[in-house]
Amino acid sequence: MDAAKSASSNANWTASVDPVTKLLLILFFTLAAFCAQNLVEAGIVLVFTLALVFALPTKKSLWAMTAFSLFIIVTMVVIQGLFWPSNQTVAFHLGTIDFYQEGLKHALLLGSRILVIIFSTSFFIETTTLSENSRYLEKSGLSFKQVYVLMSVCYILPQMHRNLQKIRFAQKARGIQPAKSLWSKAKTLMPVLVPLIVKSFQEAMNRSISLQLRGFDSPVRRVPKSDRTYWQDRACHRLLAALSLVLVGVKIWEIICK
Amino acid sequence: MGNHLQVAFDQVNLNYAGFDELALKKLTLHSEINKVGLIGPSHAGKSTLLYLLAGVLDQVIPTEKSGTIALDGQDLVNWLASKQIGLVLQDPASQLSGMADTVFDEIAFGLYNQGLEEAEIEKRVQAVAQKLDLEDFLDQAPTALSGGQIQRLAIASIIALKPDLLLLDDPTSQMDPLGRQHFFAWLKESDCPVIIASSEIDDLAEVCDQLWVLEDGELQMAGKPADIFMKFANDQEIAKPAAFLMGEKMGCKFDGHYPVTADELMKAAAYGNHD
Amino acid sequence: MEAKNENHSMWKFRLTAATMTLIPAAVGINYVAKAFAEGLKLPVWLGSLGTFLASMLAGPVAGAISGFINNIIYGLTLSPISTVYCLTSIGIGLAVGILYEKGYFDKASKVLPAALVIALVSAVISTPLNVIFWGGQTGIAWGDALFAYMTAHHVSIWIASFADEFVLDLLDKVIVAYLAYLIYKQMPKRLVFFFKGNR
Amino acid sequence: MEITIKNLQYSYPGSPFSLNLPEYVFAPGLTTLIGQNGAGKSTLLKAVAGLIDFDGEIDFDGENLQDFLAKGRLTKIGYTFQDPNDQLFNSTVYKEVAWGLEQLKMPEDEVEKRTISTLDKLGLTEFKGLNPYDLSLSDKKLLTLATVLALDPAIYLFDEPLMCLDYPSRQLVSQLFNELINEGKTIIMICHDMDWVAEMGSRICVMAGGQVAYDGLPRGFFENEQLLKENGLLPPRVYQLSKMLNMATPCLSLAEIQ
Repeated sequence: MDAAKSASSNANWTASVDPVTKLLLILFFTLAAFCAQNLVEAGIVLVFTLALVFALPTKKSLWAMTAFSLFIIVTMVVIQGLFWPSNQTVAFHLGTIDFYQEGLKHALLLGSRILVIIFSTSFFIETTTLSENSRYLEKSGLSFKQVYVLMSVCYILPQMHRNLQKIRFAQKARGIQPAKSLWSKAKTLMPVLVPLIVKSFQEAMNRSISLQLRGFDSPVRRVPKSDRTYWQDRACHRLLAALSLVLVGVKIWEIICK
Repeated sequence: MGNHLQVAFDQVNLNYAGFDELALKKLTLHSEINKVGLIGPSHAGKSTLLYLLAGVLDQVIPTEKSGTIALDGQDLVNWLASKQIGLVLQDPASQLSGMADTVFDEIAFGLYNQGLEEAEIEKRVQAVAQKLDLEDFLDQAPTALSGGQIQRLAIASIIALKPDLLLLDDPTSQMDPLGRQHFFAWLKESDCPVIIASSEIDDLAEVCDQLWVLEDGELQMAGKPADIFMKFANDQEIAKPAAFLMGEKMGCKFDGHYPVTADELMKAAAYGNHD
Repeated sequence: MEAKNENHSMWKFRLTAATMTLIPAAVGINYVAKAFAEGLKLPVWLGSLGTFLASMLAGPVAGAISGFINNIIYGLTLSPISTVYCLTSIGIGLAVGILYEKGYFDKASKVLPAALVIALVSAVISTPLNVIFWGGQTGIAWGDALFAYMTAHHVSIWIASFADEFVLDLLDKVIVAYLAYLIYKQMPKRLVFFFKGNR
Repeated sequence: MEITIKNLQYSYPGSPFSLNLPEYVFAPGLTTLIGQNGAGKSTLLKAVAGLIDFDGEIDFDGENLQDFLAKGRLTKIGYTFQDPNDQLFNSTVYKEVAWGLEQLKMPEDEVEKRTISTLDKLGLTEFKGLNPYDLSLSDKKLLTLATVLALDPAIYLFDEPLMCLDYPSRQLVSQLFNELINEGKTIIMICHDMDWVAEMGSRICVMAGGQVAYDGLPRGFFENEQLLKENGLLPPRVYQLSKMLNMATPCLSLAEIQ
């Protein structure tokens, strides 16, 4: 969900896939990655998600997320490669340290699962907007209250970050300045968090009052029409849900007969 | 909404849950509501009175209440059930719905809840935006507006509902002088019954036909601005409009009292009796 | 407050207009407190401060929902992997709510044992997730160093991963618990009654 | 204390607005910054308080800003913000005022004496033991003023000190300001209440687009209709009324009327 304004750039097919299908895609690919037992199967699932990523109009959030998890995958490869309990056959030596085949394979399998999750999630992040999601969720049956509880945090976050900046200025003017030492940093926690949290809850109370007076839960509420049309959204939901169930069955079967 | 709303408070006592001192004490008042100004020092109970009439107290904010309140002869709760109330809070930023992408959505939010048709919503939003000169902000995100503009947006989104009673809690505190002048000019023309709490005493004197003076939760007096200011002429707690203070200093009256509005001052200075 | 014994009242939860705006505010506090702690480079996340306060104000279910939504939205906007830890956040929300009802947040001396229990709950739920996803690591450098050291000495992955997670959780939850305790004490009375009054 | 500004430059990243003040001197006494939203008033105040790092120089009686604040800011500059909720974080009204004094490692009895006298001066003594957040907005505003007055700094910076004050508190603040001016303090404040500016009658600095549009006494500005319209401001109420009465020289405030 990038910024609130609708991303008009995604004129290609990704725009005609509805948000719920994209969420189910994440579920489906994650389950598929977990059913993969060896690197070949995992590779196939990874290729599918890579195809999704290549269809993305913009890739800005993708690199940040991938970079962070690549760092973790590398440490995993090192630790699993060296210390995984069921290591037997040595793959190669690095000076006096020897890496084992089973550990490396296990680490790569885990790593591929993480990348699958990241790619499929970024497909959702890059091609949906906040308003499209909230309107679609309400249109497909959720009550305004439920959509509000899920989505409104994204709308109020900018205001909360602004409050944080204003409070930090105000406290800096009162001489609260985080120096290098840990203790001086810890001392700035309360002077900033107390005003910030009290203000956040105060705003939440006012919002609750004003929403009630504007009839947010009135039975005659009409959902604002959204100008987006989606390709067979109901059918996609049923298909993906069914496939996900099948995969869950496969995974349970694997665990039982292992 | 042409005829004026009648309100009847009888021995209303009220305190917030967890606080033992009374926020409203033995409030008794039978009056007509056309354009009422609420004045008095802070902590006087002005906001409490507005929240009470808006139906927020008890149902939303836990309070203990006694005494009766009637609007147009109906008990407050029944009246509210069949009517649309409009309340603008003191802090504009937290008045926004928290789920609107554009200023247009924010104003239209209440209208969608009333189940109106798309065309009717479009018409009303444009009309209200024009009244509070927000037309060229309609497709901007609400969070991009300044404090004064958000206050106008909050007012616009309440007026769009065509309320049967409009309650305003210090609605112009963050507006610049021109914005405030524009708002009070609109308020003077509006035909909806209004109760407005504000510290802009000059504008209240121009717009309101009645003032209620509250202090420490007690109604000191309710009446026409001229009578109020004459009674509290040397009470340091109550602000007086500039026209009144000038009339007093220049010693010219207008039919028995110091002038309250600009044109009363003009008439008083022109041929009024200089005492 | 209702009598302590009919504890079904603690679990009674309705999505009212008050909890509807409280939960997003709590999730927002999780976000902003986490950003603030990262800005100060403190060795703690503070990412569950909002969940703590939601549980204290509106009960365990509200806290659990705040925690759940926090990770889902965080996962669908910033870091997809943290979606999974919504299970941990649900556990934290429930634990804080129950401990608060039992009076563990009434006195400063009781906050420490409460924080230990919450850290334990968080570590117990996170460990299987860490093993499934990260092969037992947590992604935090000095925690993982401990994990590597222990696995090198043939300690079982589960124990090593639990130790890795618990060491991090302990510090974070103790600090967050005391912050929540102090901040809750300073909340304006009218605010507390507004959110509590509806329960 | 005289504050001299030499080619002060500052602009927010990513916004067209930029503050530039080639030369300006704040003399002891009251100077009021007037102007529309976004004219640069708050930015200038933050620069003088050393809260933002700007280009150019600001000297305090010859000493540059860094050295001036080097030995601690609390006894040098007192700053209050528009929203009192951004500054309050202690558990009681008494502690809120005493907190600043304690940072100065002042002896206990001195802290108590000063705190009590400041609370008395602002009529807040009866709220001594209360939680600051349970006060009314007007009293919270007076409390932020108290936290600054107790420290008795050389320079006072106020951002909209009158906003949300009720009438009695406004009278109290006017009286306090006059006392501070008589003590020879240097006060810079932001205000959009033209009646109060006319009453105080001291120097005003009208800002527009990050530059000084007018600098001098209020009469020169309020009589210049062109400048007023450009800055979207209105003259004080008394001035409007006395012009309506087509007085020879229209009065600015009540004091001038015979």
